Amino acid sequence: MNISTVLQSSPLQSNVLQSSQRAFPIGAPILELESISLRFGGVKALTDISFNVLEHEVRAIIGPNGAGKSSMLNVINGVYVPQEGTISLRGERLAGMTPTAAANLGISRTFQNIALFKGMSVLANIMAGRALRAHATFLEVALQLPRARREETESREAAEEIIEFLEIEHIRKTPVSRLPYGLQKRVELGRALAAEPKILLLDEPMAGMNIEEKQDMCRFILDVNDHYGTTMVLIEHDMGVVMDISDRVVVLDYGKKIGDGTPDEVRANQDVIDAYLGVAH
Amino acid sequence: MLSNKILRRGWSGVAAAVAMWATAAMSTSAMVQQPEQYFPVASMRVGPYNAMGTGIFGGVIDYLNYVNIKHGGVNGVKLVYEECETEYNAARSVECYQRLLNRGDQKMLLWDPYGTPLAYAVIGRVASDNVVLAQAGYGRTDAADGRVWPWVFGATANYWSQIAMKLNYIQQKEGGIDKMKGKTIVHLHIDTAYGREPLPAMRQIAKDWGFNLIEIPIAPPGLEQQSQWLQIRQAKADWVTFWGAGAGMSGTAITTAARIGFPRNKIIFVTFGGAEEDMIAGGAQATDTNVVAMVLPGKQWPLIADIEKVLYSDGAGKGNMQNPTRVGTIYYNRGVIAAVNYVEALRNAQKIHNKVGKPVNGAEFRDGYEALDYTIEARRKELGIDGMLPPYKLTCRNHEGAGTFHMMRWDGAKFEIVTKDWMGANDPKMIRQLIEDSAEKYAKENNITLRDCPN
Amino acid sequence: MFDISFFIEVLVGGLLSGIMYSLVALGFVLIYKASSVFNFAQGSMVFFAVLTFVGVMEKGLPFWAALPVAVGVMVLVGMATERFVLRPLVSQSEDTLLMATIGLSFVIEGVAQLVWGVDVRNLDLGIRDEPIGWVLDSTGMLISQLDITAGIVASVMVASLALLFSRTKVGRGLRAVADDHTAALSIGIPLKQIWMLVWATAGVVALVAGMLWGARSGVQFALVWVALKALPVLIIGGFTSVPGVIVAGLLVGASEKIVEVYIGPKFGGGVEVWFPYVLAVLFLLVRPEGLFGERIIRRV
Amino acid sequence: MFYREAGQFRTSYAQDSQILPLRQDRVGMAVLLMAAALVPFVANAYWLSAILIPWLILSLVALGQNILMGYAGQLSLGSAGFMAVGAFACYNFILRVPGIPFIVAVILSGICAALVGIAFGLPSLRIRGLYLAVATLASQFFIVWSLDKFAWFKNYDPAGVITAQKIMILGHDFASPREKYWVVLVIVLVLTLLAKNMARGSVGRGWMAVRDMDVAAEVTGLSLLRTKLQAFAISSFYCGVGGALFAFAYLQTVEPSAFTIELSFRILFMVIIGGLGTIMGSFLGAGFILLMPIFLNVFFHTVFGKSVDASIASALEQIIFGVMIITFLIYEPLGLARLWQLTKERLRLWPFRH
Repeated sequence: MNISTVLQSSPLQSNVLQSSQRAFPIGAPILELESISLRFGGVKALTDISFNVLEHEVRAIIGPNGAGKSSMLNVINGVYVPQEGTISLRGERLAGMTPTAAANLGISRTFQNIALFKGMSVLANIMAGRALRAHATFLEVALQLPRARREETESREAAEEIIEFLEIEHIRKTPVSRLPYGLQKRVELGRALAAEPKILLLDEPMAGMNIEEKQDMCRFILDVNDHYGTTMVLIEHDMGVVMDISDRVVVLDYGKKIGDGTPDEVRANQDVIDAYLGVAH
Repeated sequence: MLSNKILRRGWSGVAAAVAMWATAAMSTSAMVQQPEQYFPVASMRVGPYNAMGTGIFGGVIDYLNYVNIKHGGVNGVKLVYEECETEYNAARSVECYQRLLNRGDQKMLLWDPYGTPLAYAVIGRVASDNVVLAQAGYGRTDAADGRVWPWVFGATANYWSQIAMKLNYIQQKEGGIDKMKGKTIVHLHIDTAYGREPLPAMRQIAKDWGFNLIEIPIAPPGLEQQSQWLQIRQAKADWVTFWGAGAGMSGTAITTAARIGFPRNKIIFVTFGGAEEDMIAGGAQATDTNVVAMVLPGKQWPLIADIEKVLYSDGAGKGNMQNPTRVGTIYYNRGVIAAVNYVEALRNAQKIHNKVGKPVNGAEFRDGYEALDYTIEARRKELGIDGMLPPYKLTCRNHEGAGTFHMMRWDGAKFEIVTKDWMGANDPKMIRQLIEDSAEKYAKENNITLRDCPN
Repeated sequence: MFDISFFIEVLVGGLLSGIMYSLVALGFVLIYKASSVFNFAQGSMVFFAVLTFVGVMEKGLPFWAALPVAVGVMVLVGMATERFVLRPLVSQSEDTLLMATIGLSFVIEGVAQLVWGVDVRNLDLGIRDEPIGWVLDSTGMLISQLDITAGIVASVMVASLALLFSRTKVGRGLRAVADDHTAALSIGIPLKQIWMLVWATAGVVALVAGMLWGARSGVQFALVWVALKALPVLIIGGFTSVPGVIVAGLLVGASEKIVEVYIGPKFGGGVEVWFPYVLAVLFLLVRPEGLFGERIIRRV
Repeated sequence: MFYREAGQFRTSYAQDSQILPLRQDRVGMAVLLMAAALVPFVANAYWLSAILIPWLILSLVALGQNILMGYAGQLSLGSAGFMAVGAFACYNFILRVPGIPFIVAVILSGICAALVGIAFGLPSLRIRGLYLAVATLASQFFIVWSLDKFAWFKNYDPAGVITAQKIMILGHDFASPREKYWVVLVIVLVLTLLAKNMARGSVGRGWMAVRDMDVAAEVTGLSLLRTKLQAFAISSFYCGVGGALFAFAYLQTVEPSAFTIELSFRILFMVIIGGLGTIMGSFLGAGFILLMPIFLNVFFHTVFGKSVDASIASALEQIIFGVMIITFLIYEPLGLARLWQLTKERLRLWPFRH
């Protein structure tokens, strides 16, 4: 692969992201990772990685395949528990994270290979994303007591708003299993948003998409960030579009951090270029 | 071979069907309708008890047809039947009961499902439906008390009499009740209500005679009895009263007994699971096993011989048995006798309610059944069943009748009778007392007023 | 006081029963390994196989002639099952396939009774099933020739199956199939043939199990339930492991007997109905994939 | 022509998410309920007590099984065991709590079953799929065994059989098949409605989320523990109530061993044939599995009469039953409910092809 093609700026490079004109200006660090190390048996997936995420920013983690990006994400929302290192949310140290706990802290995510609820419609999937917002007990639901009805209507409204936002009204009641790949990715984004997260982790949101789909997805990511002020942490393995939409980028290679900074800084980073050109270490 | 075996059956079936329709059509058009009396047949022809079901109900159906062919029915009343498959499943049998309850304008007279769980499943309904529950040698024991259970009959003997008879046989072998003290008898039973049915009587006798009773259950289907028989060996049991169901359990019991070297002639099988099929399943090891019979097997009885002649001989093809060689086996003969009871009861009912030559209803049939009387030798001879079953009569109070059995020994190919005469409990009064106490207790709990019986 | 010799008796008896369970369980593993089908009809196949064998002998064929006939019939049954039940259901969920095999069991049982009637038969393998005198005298152990035969047969079958899986081309194919059907297809593994072969083999395994069980319990309908005894063996051993089945069989056999004999009487007996299953559950809580089962990987 | 949604607009989400959005469906359902309520006036005792009552009861049990299997995706083979708990609990409540209203007893027995269900549901947190299925057999065997062993459950009846007491509601004895039918009908309808509400609400979404993708479900903040156990509890509750009715409104005299593993399998079939994850499927499936053998039995006896050897007929019945199940799984894996849906969609377009 030719370095120039990787690093060239894509047509989408419209620097909408001048902090000045953002609805939610980038703020203090919301998430801090201190020298994280993760091992599977003998295999080192992540070694001594530290970086932070600022509130309202779009933070990208990039790196070639097998760089440990997904592991990083799984550490953040508690699917994996690192052997060393600490994660802190708003300066508060988190111990013994589980996905559920993460969800409760307002961390929501999408998956690299789509993990939608196949048997359910788009609407149901997105409403299911609001599990945390449903407090009515099964009895209240069974008997359709006021609280249950109210919550149901609320989450329906919230879901509809997201559906509108993502421009998927036409497939509202289609079972997700019948949707094309691109749309499924979008629905999954919708489900993640339904939880009204503070931090949204996107695991290769554009993987396997054609250029139009990618551009759509970029637009949604930016709009979400702009509209809800959601802090975004997204993974991509090809630098292309990511560079344009993210405020800051962490570059991983073989489980180590080899670069961190604004897209331009990263672009200029020799290690990064080597990594992407596959120069032998 | 196989294929054309099926084919042949199939074809014969179709042919017969056509023939039947033809004749049916003709008869209806030709002669004036003959009065009919309808009997239900709640058979089990598939599943674990298929061997028993086909035998028993084959016998029942054969006798009904035999009476029609040989005597033109009962005083001219043609016997007809409807069959329903229960698979020995209580729920299904209730459906069958309800389904067969009415046939055209006739209501069924009796119910004889041939399974203790199946009898229990309907015992609460028969009275209100005016249906006789004829649990011939199975079912709820204390229903032998006619004062509490007017509609339930347990001829010729119930499970408590049966266990008492076995113990009586054992004490005779051991040389007297006084010799029983300190002996160990294991009651090896299927782990269901039926398996536990005889225990009240058995415990009582154990207490009275001072022998040591060990109860060991086998979980159905009981294809694996290693642990049970090892316990028996450990207990150094002198006798085992085996109370199982299904050829699989019986066969396994015998082979496992052989594996631990327990003498087969110290095992006594229950009537319900004590037929040729059960012995065959046990193979060579089954030789010498004791089995209790309330109806004797064999073709030497005039009735059985004649049925075979009329329905089977030289391809008459009127018999119900898929395998004609099973005519005369334990189950078959028991089925025949069950049907003999139906027919005799019907005959009595017609006489008592002077409806000779006419169909009777449930209440009338009940009276007829209660009037069953096999004490007259002439009548037994006439029926061709003399010696096949014990002489007995039912009374208002006593719905059990004989309470006696014969002990048989499996010689490897067939049963041979070892008891000289019909044998019952050592102390029949005591058993009867137990039964009536239990029945009265039930009556009290369910505030049933006892029917006052002259005898 | 504790009677050690009796304990050993129980233990040995249990192990011997365990072998009989393993024989049945083998059929399940074989099919599950190849087509990830939990073949509930295995019990019915056991019944049908031995019934056919005995039935053919009744027709006058000698033992050694009846054997190949029965094998042939079982191969046909296996192939028919593959063709008419599994192939149309390929790519269905495991639950659906399980259902289908329960349906299949109805069919097989029905056919068995249709073709061979309901007569109870006895199978005499000419192997005495009574304690061998000198063993009893010398060691006090109750072991019959049939027990020994069962042991030998089981180990032979396990060995040959192990070989089949590890050495032969088919076996390697099998493993690939088990891992991923489509992939197996794409690299040109003749799926249909393999499945047919597997089902046929399972039929033969069923026949062997059926003959030993039939010799002990008589050839009659209740044989279809030997499967129930095999299930806990399966989950403990792991659906996919041939050696696991043997180990688990012995484990279940021994433990259930010991529990039945020593603890059962305190509760009025019959404990061995559920004990193996509870044991299996406790076991799975520690090792969800069974003793030797392949690990279940949770992908994210 | 008459089955159209044209011209029916929903102006609020509440309206859109009601159980039967289509007017025609609402009318149809109303007619159906009417018929169900009035059928005792036309049906004879056989139809009521041998067909309709068991059908309703087994539908309820199938519904319970469906909640666990169809919605929450936990394959279980123990439903008959939970029925047994319900049946014997109900017997004991009425026996030992003088004057307890029947309905209360039934609900309590459902709760007992639910508690047992939770206990046996615990393994599901660690065990999956077929392993879990086989594991659930433990409940089946253990429950029946303990009911069989501890005579207290059967009030020390020598034979270990219980005779269900009268169904007394507000001092009235519901003895006749007709009255029993109504009692069953009401209970089943109410519980069905509740199930429907749960299934289409947040509770149902939780179950299905766990079923479809448990990792993702966790990430949305669902607790697998609570969701799975909840499904087990509610499922067992339905089975328990079903069992109580099975004993009191249908069999009347029961022993524990009546709740065999075969019964569990039949219930499993009902769910599969009827349609996983559908309420209506539970009813259709129960009808099919209950009525098909009866139909075949009647069919063979009426058509072939006594001419075909009854043993052959019975065997054929078994074969046909098995073949039908397999055929079903092959041609309509989504079950009868799906067929019903398709016909409705056809009806929508009728008389036009597309």
